[in-house]
Amino acid sequence: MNPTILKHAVKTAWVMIAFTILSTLGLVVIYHSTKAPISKAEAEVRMRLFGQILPADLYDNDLLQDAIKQPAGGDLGNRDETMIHRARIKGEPAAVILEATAPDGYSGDIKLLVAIKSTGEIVGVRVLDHKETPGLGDYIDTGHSNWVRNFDGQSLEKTKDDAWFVKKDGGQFDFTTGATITPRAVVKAVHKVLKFYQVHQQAIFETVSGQALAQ
Amino acid sequence: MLTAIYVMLGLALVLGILLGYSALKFKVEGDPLVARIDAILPQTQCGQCGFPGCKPYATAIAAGEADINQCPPGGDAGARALADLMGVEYKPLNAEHGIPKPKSVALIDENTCIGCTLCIQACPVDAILGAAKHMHTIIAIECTGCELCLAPCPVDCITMEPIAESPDNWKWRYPVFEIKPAATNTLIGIRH
Amino acid sequence: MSEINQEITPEVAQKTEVKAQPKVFYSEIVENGLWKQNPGLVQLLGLCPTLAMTVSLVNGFSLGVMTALVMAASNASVAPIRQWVPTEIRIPVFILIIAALVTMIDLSMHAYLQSLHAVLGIFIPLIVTNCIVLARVEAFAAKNPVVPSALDGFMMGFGLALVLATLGGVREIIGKGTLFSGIDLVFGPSAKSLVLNVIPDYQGFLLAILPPGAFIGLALLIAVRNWMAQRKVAREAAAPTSANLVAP
Amino acid sequence: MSRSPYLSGAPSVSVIMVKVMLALVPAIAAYVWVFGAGILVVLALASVTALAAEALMLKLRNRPIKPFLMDGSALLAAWLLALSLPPLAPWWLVVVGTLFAIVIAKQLYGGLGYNPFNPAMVGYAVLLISFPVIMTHWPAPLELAQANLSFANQLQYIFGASNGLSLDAVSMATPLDYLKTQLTLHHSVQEITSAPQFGLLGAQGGEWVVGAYLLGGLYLLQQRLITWHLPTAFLSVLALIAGAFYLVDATHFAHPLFHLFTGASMLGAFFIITDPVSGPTTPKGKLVFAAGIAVLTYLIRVYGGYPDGVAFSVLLMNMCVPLIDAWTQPRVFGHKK
Amino acid sequence: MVQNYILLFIGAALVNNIVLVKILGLCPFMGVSKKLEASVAMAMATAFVLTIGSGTSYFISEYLLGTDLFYLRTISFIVVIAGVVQFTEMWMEKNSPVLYQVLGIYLPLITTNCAVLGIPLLNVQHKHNLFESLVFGFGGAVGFSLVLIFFASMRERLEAADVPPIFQGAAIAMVTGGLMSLAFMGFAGLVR
Amino acid sequence: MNALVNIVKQNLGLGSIAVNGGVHPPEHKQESTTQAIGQLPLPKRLVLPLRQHVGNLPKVLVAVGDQVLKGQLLAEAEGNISAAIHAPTSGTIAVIGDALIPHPSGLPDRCITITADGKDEWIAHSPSDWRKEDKTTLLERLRHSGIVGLGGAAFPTQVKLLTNAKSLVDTLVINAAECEPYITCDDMLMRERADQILKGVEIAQHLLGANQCLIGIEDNKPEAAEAMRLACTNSPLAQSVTLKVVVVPTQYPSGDARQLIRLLTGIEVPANKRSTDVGLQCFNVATVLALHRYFDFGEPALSRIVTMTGNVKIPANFEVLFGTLVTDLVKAGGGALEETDDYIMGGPMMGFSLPSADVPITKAANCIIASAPNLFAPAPPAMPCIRCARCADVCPVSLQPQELYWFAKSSNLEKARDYNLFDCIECGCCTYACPSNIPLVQYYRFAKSEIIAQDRAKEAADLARERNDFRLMRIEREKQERAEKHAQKAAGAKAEVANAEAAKTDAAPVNETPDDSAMAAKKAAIAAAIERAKAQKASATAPQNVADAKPAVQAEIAEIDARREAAKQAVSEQTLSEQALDNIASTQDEK
Ligand SMILES: Cc1cc2nc3c(=O)[nH]c(=O)nc-3n(C[C@H](O)[C@H](O)[C@H](O)COP(=O)(O)O)c2cc1C
Ligand SMILES: Cc1cc2nc3c(=O)[nH]c(=O)nc-3n(C[C@H](O)[C@H](O)[C@H](O)COP(=O)(O)O)c2cc1C
Ligand SMILES: Cc1cc2nc3c(=O)[nH]c(=O)nc-3n(C[C@H](O)[C@H](O)[C@H](O)COP(=O)(O)O)c2cc1C
Ligand SMILES: Cc1cc2nc3c(=O)[nH]c(=O)nc-3n(C[C@H](O)[C@H](O)[C@H](O)CO)c2cc1C
Ligand code: SF4
Ligand code: SF4
Ligand code: SF4
Ligand code: SF4
Ligand code: FES
Repeated sequence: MNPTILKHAVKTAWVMIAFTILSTLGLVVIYHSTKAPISKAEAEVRMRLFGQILPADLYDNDLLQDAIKQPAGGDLGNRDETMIHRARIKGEPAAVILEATAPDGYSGDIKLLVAIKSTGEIVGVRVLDHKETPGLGDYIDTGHSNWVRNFDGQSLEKTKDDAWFVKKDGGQFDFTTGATITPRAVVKAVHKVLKFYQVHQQAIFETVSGQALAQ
Repeated sequence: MLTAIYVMLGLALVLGILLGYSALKFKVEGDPLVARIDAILPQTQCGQCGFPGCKPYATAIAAGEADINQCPPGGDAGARALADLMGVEYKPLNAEHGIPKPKSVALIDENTCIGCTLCIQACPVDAILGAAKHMHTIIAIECTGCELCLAPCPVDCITMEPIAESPDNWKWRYPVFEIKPAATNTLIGIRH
Repeated sequence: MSEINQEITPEVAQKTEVKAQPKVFYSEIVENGLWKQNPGLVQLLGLCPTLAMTVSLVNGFSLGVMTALVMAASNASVAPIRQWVPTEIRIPVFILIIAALVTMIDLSMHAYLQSLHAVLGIFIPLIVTNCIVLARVEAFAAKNPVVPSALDGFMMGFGLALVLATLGGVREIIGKGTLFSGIDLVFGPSAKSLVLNVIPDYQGFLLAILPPGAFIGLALLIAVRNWMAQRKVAREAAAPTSANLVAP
Repeated sequence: MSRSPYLSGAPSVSVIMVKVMLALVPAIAAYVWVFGAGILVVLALASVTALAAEALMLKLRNRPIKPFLMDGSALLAAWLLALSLPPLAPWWLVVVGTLFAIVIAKQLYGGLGYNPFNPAMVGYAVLLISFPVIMTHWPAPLELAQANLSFANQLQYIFGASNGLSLDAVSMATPLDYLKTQLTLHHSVQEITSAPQFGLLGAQGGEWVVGAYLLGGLYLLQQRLITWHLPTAFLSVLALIAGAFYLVDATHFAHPLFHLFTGASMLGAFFIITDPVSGPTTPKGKLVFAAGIAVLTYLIRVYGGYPDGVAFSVLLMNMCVPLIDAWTQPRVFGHKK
Repeated sequence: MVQNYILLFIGAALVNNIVLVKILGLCPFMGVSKKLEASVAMAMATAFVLTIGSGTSYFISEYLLGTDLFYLRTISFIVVIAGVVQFTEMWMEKNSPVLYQVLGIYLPLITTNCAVLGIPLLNVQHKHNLFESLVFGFGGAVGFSLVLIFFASMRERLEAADVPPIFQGAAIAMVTGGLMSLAFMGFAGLVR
Repeated sequence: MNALVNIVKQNLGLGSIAVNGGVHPPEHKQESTTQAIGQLPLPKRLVLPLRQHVGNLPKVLVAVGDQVLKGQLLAEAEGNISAAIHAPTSGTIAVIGDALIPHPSGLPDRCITITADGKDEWIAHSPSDWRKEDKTTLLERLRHSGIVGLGGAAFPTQVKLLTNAKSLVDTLVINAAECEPYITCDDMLMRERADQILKGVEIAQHLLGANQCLIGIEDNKPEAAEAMRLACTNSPLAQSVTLKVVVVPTQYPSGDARQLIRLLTGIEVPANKRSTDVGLQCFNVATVLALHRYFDFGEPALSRIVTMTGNVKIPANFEVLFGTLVTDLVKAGGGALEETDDYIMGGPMMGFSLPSADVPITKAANCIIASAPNLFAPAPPAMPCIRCARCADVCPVSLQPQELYWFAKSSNLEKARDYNLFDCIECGCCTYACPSNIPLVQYYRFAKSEIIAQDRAKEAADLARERNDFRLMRIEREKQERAEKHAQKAAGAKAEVANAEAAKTDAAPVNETPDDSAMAAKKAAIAAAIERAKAQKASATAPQNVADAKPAVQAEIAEIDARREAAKQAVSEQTLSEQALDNIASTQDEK
């Protein structure tokens, strides 16, 4: 190699290195100083979300800690690993919060967060993420309507399997004309979650925190 | 912490060496851009752009030292072509460098010419013929109309004659049959 | 694009040297950023956030302000080191600095403005490639001292933020009939009462908040700016300015 | 100044446009017959809006108003848009759509002759993505309607006084839409098409309208206002693809004739994709353009989110027109290929 | 399996078109679309960088950064992309002056194209594996190229249109972009 | 039913019997075919523009005041492509100078004006026995005939008859299509003088050596076709070669040479080639008739048949002497009717408005139409192009007129050229078919002449660049040479300094540098200076930079030199006499 070329390359590299060290250092410092606040903020967000569907009087434990893993796939239809949080009062099972995915929304997956009392009664349902048509299918979102609150208090006992449909299909759930596919998907998914809970209730509360749910 | 720095350092090192090496390895001499700019310039060689000829102006444009709107003989079309080539926004001609004029050729009054050869030395394209102390003549088809020969002539015998229109060089006009608006200012039809 | 920068910079840069009075110069920077060379309306740089993040006024303005901060910071950090950087790694180094700054801001937002951070999402890291940031660094900070550079960065960013806010506001009103929705993400849930229902009982005009609406909305804003600029030119041409009258 | 040729032997632009409108008359008559006279109100509303918008824009743009209003293109665009809307569209829907078509898609580009996108289809697409529910629910043909609507009722409906008539009561999903949603519920095409809104070939009642479009289209061909390339290529390619899918799996894919006789296929084939301004000009280009629209239409109908894809396909292919034109230049006399 | 990749590709190229639906990479979309030739060149260069960038950043994020150093993602991606662009530029100047002439001024712009960083980031977000990253990157690149070329060809035709003065240039281009995006809405739902 | 079949056929592009595309405007031919070809009274004044044909202007051989006889050569062909001009009648040359000519520019140009003496006295006729004479001699003679194409293009016929080994002409096409509306001069010529035309065909066939002669006539001229058929059967040519009258469908512009060739032979002449390259040559009927008159009777091109039609009392055809003013022709047509506002030379599709009725009939003038608003309504204002492609459908050359228009309109000339603008034959079909009334052809004419002008400017710029580069190089070289000489001299000087130092002369230093004081150096410097001065003088007196001048320029230089020589002589004579005076004075002083 030509020595001047080499020299030039080395010099350029040095400058590059200097700036890299400088900016990386800055980054590292900021990262470490924000690390704690970030996880705190995330926990807060999570808890605020839980707070929406699970009244504070239903638990006295640390929901974020008392959680087990639900591997991807499985009956809940989630495409990624999710957590199942367990609410206990004085150590006794009180409720559970789990994520589920409705795969057949009008334009893709609808992600749900469902809180179920240990009795099998739904405390609350929230849509975490969806791609439904704005202004049409998005009434499942609390930002647009209170439709999801229809599920509050529902259970497999209260509503028989053949009523877990939208009214149009002969079930008991409301829908908005012109957007039936979305609620259909959500109803189906919530129904599925209840069934899941029915089956796995015991396992859910007995699995050690941080472990995967045995199915 | 340290891993972060190592990782970034590694990346930077590789890139720095690669780029530094290729900067020299792929060094390109000369600038083909100049030739392309020069091809657009009208070659009048009049120097109105502030450079001693078209090529120097082209070099200056390529180097980013001159603007694209300094050549009056090139006119608006020239400025547009340059803007296109350079990928910059078009600008109207800078009047400081003069305004476009109809193309003319120089004519020597053969009776007044004293044969001083000064105009020969001034002509950038050697369009003037003649020997010392003898009448000089301009070859019309080679004259670019740069007017550089006017100033040196001690007896002011050179005039610029606009090229007249004849059936030979006549051009068809742009047709103007289209519906044309009355020019007034309105909200979105504003003209300036 | 960069062609525009090539155009502007030499002039502005020259003025730094020629004009001693900083006052004129600073006001020029401000005017350039906010109006004459407004990134969103004139230079057409930083278009992605302009179009993508303007479904509401709050979204648009927040991202705009973030961008302005990054721009001020990056211009300020590049200006003092400009002569140290060899040309062939100029862009990588500048990008490096910008990227570090952006990530820092990203992390800080994540820590302290979690909900807004979630909304602005991928567009925060993308400030790195927001063309206007690098464009100003290259065109201005690489040739000017620190203080004007920082001001230029901020003013350009702020000009962009204003466009983002306007476009966001317009799209929000037409699309949803509200204004300031999402303001609680910035100022906490208590600010929710600030949300205005501009048109009650509005069905919503979806187009406005979908991508086509963003394009057309920006087109209209650009046209309005053109109209104002042209009207100004026409007026000035029609009436002699006082400067003309005073000057001999 | 010379101006040869001194002769002219062409119908003027306005004559062309008027003849195209004439060709639409049978379809309008069929519409009234099938859906009631409400469509006439929609047509009138669209026409007035279009003319007013056109005049206003011409004035703002400082262009002569009369010759451009008289050319009839705005009126024709308005008619075509109106005919694509549900016959009982609320008034504001018609106005918004027409404004988009005339102001944004046409006048901002310089008016007649300069718009790269089909104005009527821009208006339609804007409405479809903004108000999908209204746009995909058509009134049932009179013979099927639960609530028999008088003309007065229709007027009331259009102008917003819905008197408790819900969308559900007066309308039903269009066959294409119905087919699509029912298919997602795992019904077979045969089950679905036995629903009352399906007729012999396409939609119950709508078939008459489609037939009338075909008639008008033939008139256009006979008058040499359009060439055979576009409609033929569009209809045949659509039928071919639909036929191929149908042959593979008849329970999930509708019969090709169903595709030709529902939605905007026929209107599109003769009146929409033939818009000269936003379409290609070379014969080969026309074939490519029409085939492209057919493919995209089928894709969107069968796999996409919207029930019908003609409008979007037209707009998508409009984007390709400059390139299509450039790449399909005919061989010039005396030149090799 | 193959079907998944095809859908991923179509999704990236058409349904979620990077420019018209995802709204990334708009500055080059607006800036380099005045001339068809330039836009074709730009499209090719961007496609190259996008695809390479997707692949490299996959390796970086998977093998260099892992989960601990995720905060270095942006900075390392962009530095590598900037390096690749700069290298491409120098290489091209040396080895293909013609291409460089056409592309020269646009190449550095690729670095500041949001799409170039956006696609690797989306890859990470969607947890794509190497091959998926490449397909997604290439699909995005094709989508970008397609719309850029269509847009440029339309803009060339618009040059002679009688556009109202205040809409001339950027504004009407924006309207056109909007209508193109409107057309692309038609693909919605094609791939979930 | 038939109509339907036709529509289907045309829509499918199956109508290959006619030209591609094309139009069929109302013919208006019958008006001027009711009368036999008339004769005009001898005009008093004849104006002969030098620019009557394609190519170089001829060189004028006469001067004002000269008496000329009918048929006398007034201007001779100059250069390869050019045509001679003869006196159409006997008389006096009155003026040689600028006058209005029939040209679309409406600009005046060089003309020879003859005042007729009324005697119409011929020079001696010199017919030739063309069957016997050598072809080269015949062609050389043809150069002085003044015959140019009478079909409209006015291309010197002699050039078209030149054959060489590379382009053997197998087929001679006689253009009798006369496709433009209103024009009937060829029609009448064929009806009345078919035999003479056939004699001309014989000559053309002989000169070209063609094996086949095809005469193409549109089917709207049955009488002419019949007359030609009869003449063909009578012609001796029918024995030796294929001689056929082919009737083609009436469809404008079937008369365009390339279109007609395709119609008659199916051969498409490649765009970048001449028809002779593929073994074909095409002549108008009147052109071959002129050949017959020239060779068999010795009559050069003095007149032609012109259709006088339109808004005149008696539309008819006349045999008109070149140079006759249009006003005289109009008078012969019974005078213009009211509302006549314009005169068109040529047909309504390709003709142009005359700047005045006082312009002469030239060799290209096949028709004069008195125009009035009721005949040719003023074009309504153009609407924007709606891209209906009707223009493309009718374009005989399969161009895309709407694209060409778009490019021409936005002055995107490069693109227009790419889209084959220069293949446009300016037939006007597109404009005729355009519903938006866009003057398309005018845009193309504008674009073409703009491109041509640009090309010329580019050439001039290239020349200027070359000359400027050359000059800079020369200056550089001179500077270098000077520097070299300097260096040499300095080196020499140094050596001598060394010598001189030993010698230690006491010469004072003259230069600034004290040690550079050698006498020898000074001498050398002086010598060099003298040398330089000499060289300069030499280069100044000899004409500069003539080495690379073109022949034309050389000639110009020679001319200038001659003038200058004369001037110099005058001066030197003066100086001589002064010297003489001085001498006398000095001798006187001595005394
Ligand atoms: C563009 C478009 C978007 C739509 N989005 C949704 C949606 O997000 N959710 C939904 O349930 N239906 C949506 N639909 C409506 C469905 O196509 C279908 O018409 C409806 O769900 C069936 O409802 P119905 O049985 O009440 O007619 C959409 C329709 C269109 C044309
Ligand atoms: C510049 C020029 C050069 C030509 N040279 C020849 C030639 O060498 N031989 C020939 O037979 N015709 C020559 N032609 C004549 C053309 O081929 C053609 O026959 C003539 O222009 C008349 O045809 P038109 O009226 O269709 O244009 C030439 C024409 C032009 C314009
Ligand atoms: C559009 C067009 C129409 C023409 N029509 C005729 C015609 O009808 N008769 C004719 O003799 N020449 C016509 N010409 C001229 C021929 O192309 C060609 O120049 C001529 O036949 C050559 O013969 P000449 O050299 O004897 O004139 C036409 C040319 C053009 C471009
Ligand atoms: C055969 C034919 C079809 C047309 N189709 C349409 C159409 O689909 N949409 C439309 O807006 N205008 C249509 N027009 C009218 C006109 O061309 C259109 O408004 C222009 O795009 C306006 O510049 C049509 C005109 C003709 C002659
Ligand atoms: S101003 Fe004169 S010298 Fe300068 S570029 Fe133009 S023509 Fe050449
Ligand atoms: S003759 Fe005079 S005007 Fe002409 S080029 Fe030479 S110097 Fe210029
Ligand atoms: S004038 Fe030219 S473009 Fe028009 S039809 Fe004739 S050949 Fe074609
Ligand atoms: S005929 Fe006229 S309106 Fe039609 S495409 Fe041609 S130029 Fe345009
Ligand atoms: S801001 Fe996205 S490319 Fe410029």
